[in-house]
Amino acid sequence: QDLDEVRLQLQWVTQAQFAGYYVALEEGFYEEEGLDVEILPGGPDIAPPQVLAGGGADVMLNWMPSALAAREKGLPVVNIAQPFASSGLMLTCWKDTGITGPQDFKGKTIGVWFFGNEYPFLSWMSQEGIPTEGGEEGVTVLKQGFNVDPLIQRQADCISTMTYNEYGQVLDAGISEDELVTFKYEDMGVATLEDGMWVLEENLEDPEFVDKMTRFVRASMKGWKWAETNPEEAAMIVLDNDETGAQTEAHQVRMMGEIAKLTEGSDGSLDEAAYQRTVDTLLAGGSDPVISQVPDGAWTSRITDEALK
Amino acid sequence: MSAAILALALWLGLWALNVWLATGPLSNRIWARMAVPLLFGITILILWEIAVRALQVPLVILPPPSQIGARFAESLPLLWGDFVQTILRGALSGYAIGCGAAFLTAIAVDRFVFLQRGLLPLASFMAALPIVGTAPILVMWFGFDWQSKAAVVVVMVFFPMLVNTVAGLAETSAMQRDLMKSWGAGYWSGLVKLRLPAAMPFIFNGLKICTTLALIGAIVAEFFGSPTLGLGFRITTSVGQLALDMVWAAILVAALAGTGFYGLVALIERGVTFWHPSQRG
Amino acid sequence: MPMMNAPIPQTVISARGVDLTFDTNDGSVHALRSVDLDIGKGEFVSFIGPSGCGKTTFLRVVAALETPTAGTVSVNGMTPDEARRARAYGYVFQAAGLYPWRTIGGNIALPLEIMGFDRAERTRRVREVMQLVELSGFEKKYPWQLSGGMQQRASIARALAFDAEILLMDEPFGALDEIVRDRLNEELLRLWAATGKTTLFVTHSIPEAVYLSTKIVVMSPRPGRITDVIDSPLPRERPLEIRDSPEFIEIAHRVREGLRAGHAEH
Amino acid sequence: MPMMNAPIPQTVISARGVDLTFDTNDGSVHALRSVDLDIGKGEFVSFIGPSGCGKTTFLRVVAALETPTAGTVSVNGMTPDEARRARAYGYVFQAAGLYPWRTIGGNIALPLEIMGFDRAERTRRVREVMQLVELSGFEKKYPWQLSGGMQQRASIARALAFDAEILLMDEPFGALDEIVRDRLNEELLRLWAATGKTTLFVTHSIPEAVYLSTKIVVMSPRPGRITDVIDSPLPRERPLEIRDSPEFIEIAHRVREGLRAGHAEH
Amino acid sequence: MSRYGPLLLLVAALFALWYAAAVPMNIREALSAAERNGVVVEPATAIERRDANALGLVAANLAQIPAAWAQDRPRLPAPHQIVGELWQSVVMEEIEGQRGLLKSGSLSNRGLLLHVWITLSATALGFVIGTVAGVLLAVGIVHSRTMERSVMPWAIVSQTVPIVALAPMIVVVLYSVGLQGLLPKAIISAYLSFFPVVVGMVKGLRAPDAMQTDLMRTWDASGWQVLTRLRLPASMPYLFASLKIAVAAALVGAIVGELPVQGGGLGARMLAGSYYGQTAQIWAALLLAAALAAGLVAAIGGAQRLALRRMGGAA
Ligand SMILES: Nc1ncnc2c1ncn2[C@@H]1O[C@H](COP(=O)(O)OP(=O)(O)OP(=O)(O)O)[C@@H](O)[C@H]1O
Ligand SMILES: Nc1ncnc2c1ncn2[C@@H]1O[C@H](COP(=O)(O)OP(=O)(O)OP(=O)(O)O)[C@@H](O)[C@H]1O
Ligand SMILES: Cc1ncc(C[n+]2csc(CCO)c2C)c(N)n1
Ligand SMILES: [Mg+2]
Ligand SMILES: [Mg+2]
Repeated sequence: QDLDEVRLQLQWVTQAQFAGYYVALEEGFYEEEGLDVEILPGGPDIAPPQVLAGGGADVMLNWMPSALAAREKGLPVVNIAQPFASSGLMLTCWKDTGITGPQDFKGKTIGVWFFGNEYPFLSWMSQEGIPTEGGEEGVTVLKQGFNVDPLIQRQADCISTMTYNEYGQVLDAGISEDELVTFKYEDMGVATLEDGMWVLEENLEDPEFVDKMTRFVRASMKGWKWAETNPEEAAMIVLDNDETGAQTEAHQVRMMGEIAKLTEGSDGSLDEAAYQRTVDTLLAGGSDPVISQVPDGAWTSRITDEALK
Repeated sequence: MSAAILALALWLGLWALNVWLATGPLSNRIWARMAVPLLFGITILILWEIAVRALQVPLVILPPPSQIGARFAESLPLLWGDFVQTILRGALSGYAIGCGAAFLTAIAVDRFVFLQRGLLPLASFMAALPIVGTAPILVMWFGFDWQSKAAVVVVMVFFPMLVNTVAGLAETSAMQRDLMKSWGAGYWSGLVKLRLPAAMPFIFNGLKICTTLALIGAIVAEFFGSPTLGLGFRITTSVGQLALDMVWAAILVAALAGTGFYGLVALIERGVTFWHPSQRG
Repeated sequence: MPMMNAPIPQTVISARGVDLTFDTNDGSVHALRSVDLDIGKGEFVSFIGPSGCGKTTFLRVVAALETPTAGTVSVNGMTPDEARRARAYGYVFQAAGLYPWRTIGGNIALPLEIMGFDRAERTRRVREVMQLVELSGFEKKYPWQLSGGMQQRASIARALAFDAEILLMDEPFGALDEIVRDRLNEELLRLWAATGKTTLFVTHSIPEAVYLSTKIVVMSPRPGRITDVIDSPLPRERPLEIRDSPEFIEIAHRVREGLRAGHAEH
Repeated sequence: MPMMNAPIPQTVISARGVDLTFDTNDGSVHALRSVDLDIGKGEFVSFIGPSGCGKTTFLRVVAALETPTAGTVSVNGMTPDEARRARAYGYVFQAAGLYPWRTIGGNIALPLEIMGFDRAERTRRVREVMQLVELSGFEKKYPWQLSGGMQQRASIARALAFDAEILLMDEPFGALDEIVRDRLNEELLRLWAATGKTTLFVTHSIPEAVYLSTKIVVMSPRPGRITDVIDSPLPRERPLEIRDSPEFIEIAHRVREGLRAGHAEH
Repeated sequence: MSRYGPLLLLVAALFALWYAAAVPMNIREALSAAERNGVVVEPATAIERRDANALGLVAANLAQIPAAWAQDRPRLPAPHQIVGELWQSVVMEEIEGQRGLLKSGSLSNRGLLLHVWITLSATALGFVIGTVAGVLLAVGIVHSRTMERSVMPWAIVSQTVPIVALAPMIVVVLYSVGLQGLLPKAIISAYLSFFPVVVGMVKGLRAPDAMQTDLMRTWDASGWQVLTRLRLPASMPYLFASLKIAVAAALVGAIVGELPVQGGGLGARMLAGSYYGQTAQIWAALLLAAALAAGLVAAIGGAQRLALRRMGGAA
């Protein structure tokens, strides 16, 4: 029995954010579909589109802003499935800074992830009409590293967090929810789609590849649904696959719980309305929009349609 | 295939020209001295351009030099701001503080056996405090702006400078020391008149190695948090945007700054250690 | 009790039972054995002996650059090290040992700087001693730009510049031709007569030793020791022609015999 | 046309109009001016002259360590550099120049290693030359554990070990006492007679020059030039006592006059 | 005082200083935690404390000092916290952990030993490659004017390229051409370590003075003979000074090469620790890396003493 090889590039280190894939691997869902899957963890400074372009992977997980930007930069990537239905991105602020709504950001210091994740924030600020060059009337933007120290140490008034990870870390640091104010991008109407599966456009002309991806998406979604129903086991599977051994059980279990909320209600196919909202948000990115024109052919339902039959 | 042959021919041709320039009758002209490394660089750039085009390397992996040059020229004001932030504020101040501290420590270590036994092992403990570990901590301690970058640079350059200075201070011959003793020279005159001059070749070794370390330190520290400018900031954000031409333009700035910095130190070295056999040529 | 008509000079350097052994990778070398020697104030003492007999080592012991394994040395009633700190020594080493990063002028000025002479005085003295050793005009050159003999002369100038009480000279004239050597011999004698510096002088030339010295110490190697101490009856005033006098020739003969004996032994 | 009864030796080294100027930080030094000299095969030529007159520089030119600014030198019909490549030279420098990381034995063996002698042959030759310079027993010592004269002897041994056709010796015996020096002079003369090596020898000692040489070259400084070339009428066979013969004293006198003239000039 | 006395004394002083410094560094979080638990602190709110002087805060709240040494996410962990973490992750994890040496028969990825091993092997390989490359390059530069004039400036330029920025990219690219595991990390590590070697060795190989090289010329020694018998021995002091720096640089390179976190190693460990706010974990890995560096530098120092002894010792 010859297994087809598939390499999946994650966009962050091994954690429950990617539980569905690890579950599919460990529970043998991929093998059932005749696939030999290798999961490549990511990290800061690994740009999954680059790995894809270099032939280092067949399929990548990516946030839509960065994938669409890559597409405009001349790397034609196409979304073939969208297991995350909603966004987990938010800003978390100290309540005692007096922030109650976006207009209070003026004069404050805000930590933002760059690396492609700054787009939704910039677009949001431009919608609010708040400049990002600092000063009394604008916000001072810091390029935040990938941890929550700037908030805890009060170097920033607000920082970017994911519902499933950094927010929990803030709470773990002993800070209670009522000391904080949070702004979910989803609630602000500036949410962009996260963690979609993307492949190179040219590969979709190859029926064998399409078939391989169909099986891959099917098995992955099976993995996700299994993870949603068995969050504790899923978290343990993720822990087993973490080569650094840095994660703790409690943290991964909680993360799995939060992730389940984001994948809930997605069968893997892309919601056109959500896609449209993402594109609109990105086009509205003020003086420096992420993408300058409406993308064409950036997603396809071919594979999910086939997979879900 | 033909590209490979073209590239090879070009390489051989330009290398031959270089050999002639470096060793031929013109080799002592100042312009020939300058031309040799430039030619070598141009050779590499042309090969790079040919390779990228012939192999159709995707732009998001490696852009051709022509495109990098264009981006560089377009973004001069932006890159100037980055240069000031990272090199002038972060790297230089860290370099001065770090090398200065290491120099003084080396002198103290050289003076007191106690410190030699106690401090030197501790300092080598500091040798490889890897930037990956120190940078997040120092950003947490010193904030997002250039001060934390300078701190990272201090930590990075301290050890190489210390090792070289300590080695240099030991680099006197027995007779040179005996002479000083016979004049009843005190510790300080021995240091200033004998050991420091004799140590200069080593000290400059350290200073030269540290120039490049300082740049690396300042740039990489920006990966762990920075205001929205700086070369490291530019590189990471541009990688995220897959604007590889911008990444390389920023690298070009770093390379120019680094070469200039190194060249300056090497020039001073020539003036100070003219007497050393390695400089007499 | 000292006699009235022959004042016994005050002893400046006194060695008693000095022993020195070097430990090396293959066994130890007995460089000095039971060396006893008294040197009076203002004496000019030459050391002569086969290569490796411990002449340099003895000078180094006196200058506190080497510590004897046994025995004591006193200099003006102090230990050698105290005398060193009191800047009692002008030492000319067997090799020139100029600092390569300083010009010849700068090298000669160095001990003066260390001893705190002011600039004008330094310049004056440097000019003076450079003239003495016939190096005028080479102030600005670096050591590696000078011939071997010129380097040696620069190092002599350096030791003379600061007027130390005791001069230690280890084959200072080895690299010089006869004419310059004669001239420097005369100069040295004049300087010594004028200043009364106690001088310890290592040489391989028997005529030089006899011509210059009030006392000649003959040494012999393995182990290094003193085999003969000859007090010279020559007057203090010595024209070069004295070298043809019978007294001179007799002393020279005695020294040569002593040397030969040292050689024959092993 | 050569006469039958006085075979003119074949010329080995021939210098024609050799000029050499060093550029230094404060002006240039004229180290050699229009030097013409022919040296026949098997000759023993001594160079004598005040310090700084260019003796070392001339030897360096012959050994292709320095390139003349003008003029030509030929060695066996080759350029000095070709002769150097043919390993024609054994060079004893003015300072010992031993490599501090090698033992004395290792230092002497080094040129042998480089020239590809096998181990047994190396050991044999090292033992032989060390005996010659009276250093047996010091094979395993490092240079800094030796006295100045011992170092100098080691460096002589090193140059003798590999039997070069031409010996260049720059004040090899400067740091040795009279007895050893006499002995080495005799040895050198014996070696020279036995092997017929062409020898260029720098010395400051007039008797030494006269005793050893078939030809004495007197030089004078600023600019360095040859002021006199004296062919010695002494026989090849020379006992030490020859130094008291009238011929010897006469040549010595002529050399001394030449030297003095060179000194008086400036 | 014995050989190690001064070291011990200084280490003790360092620890004392460390404990002292940890108090003002951590006092804010300690006070916030206390405030949450209903303890009355001075000043009462975090926003007031933000602008207050840290030492002032300590003085006003002496009772909270012990708490500053027991923070979960301290700005500066107290030494005993790090020692505790080290004990946990180096020893206890192997003995008691599910995946530890005793229970599974192989080193645990949650312990530090495995990561030390991963990093060390990449460092060693990189150091060897880097040193060899550096010495070869220096030899080339010393022997060929063309090399010197054309390559040396670019060797300098190569070091100003923030390799650390490109490291992940390089690892990825190498991965895509089939190189994986130790080698990509070792290459980055070699890249960082070759430069100090080149700079030091170019100087060292040129250190012999004129007479020493002239001697070789009179013997018509070949370039190779001059190199092995004169230049290399004369360059030893420079070589060892460079090697000490190079080995430290190689370690940094290996750690940086682990930034893409795949495959573990101390670098991956530190970074992952930083993402999850496991301060003690970062510090433990950091100190272990530093100890590793100190060990490697000490090993080079030992080699240096050995070499010097074989080369005649003093002077
Ligand atoms: N590398 C150099 N650079 C500049 N000047 C030099 C250099 N080498 C020698 N000279 C000068 O050339 C002249 C001749 O020097 P040389 O060494 O040949 O003298 P010498 O006759 O051997 O003297 P000595 O008997 O003292 O050894 C001297 O004036 C010296 O200063
Ligand atoms: N640092 C040292 N280590 C070991 N042995 C030494 C050391 N210095 C000198 N010696 C040995 O001590 C002995 C005496 O040496 P010293 O230098 O005093 O001789 P010297 O009389 O000055 O000879 P020369 O006339 O050749 O200069 C020699 O056998 C030498 O090998
Ligand atoms: C290379 C890269 N780094 C970070 C992010 C942003 N991001 C996505 S998931 C996640 C972890 C949240 O716990 C973060 C920080 C990205 N998109 N790509
Ligand atoms: Mg001596
Ligand atoms: Mg000379």
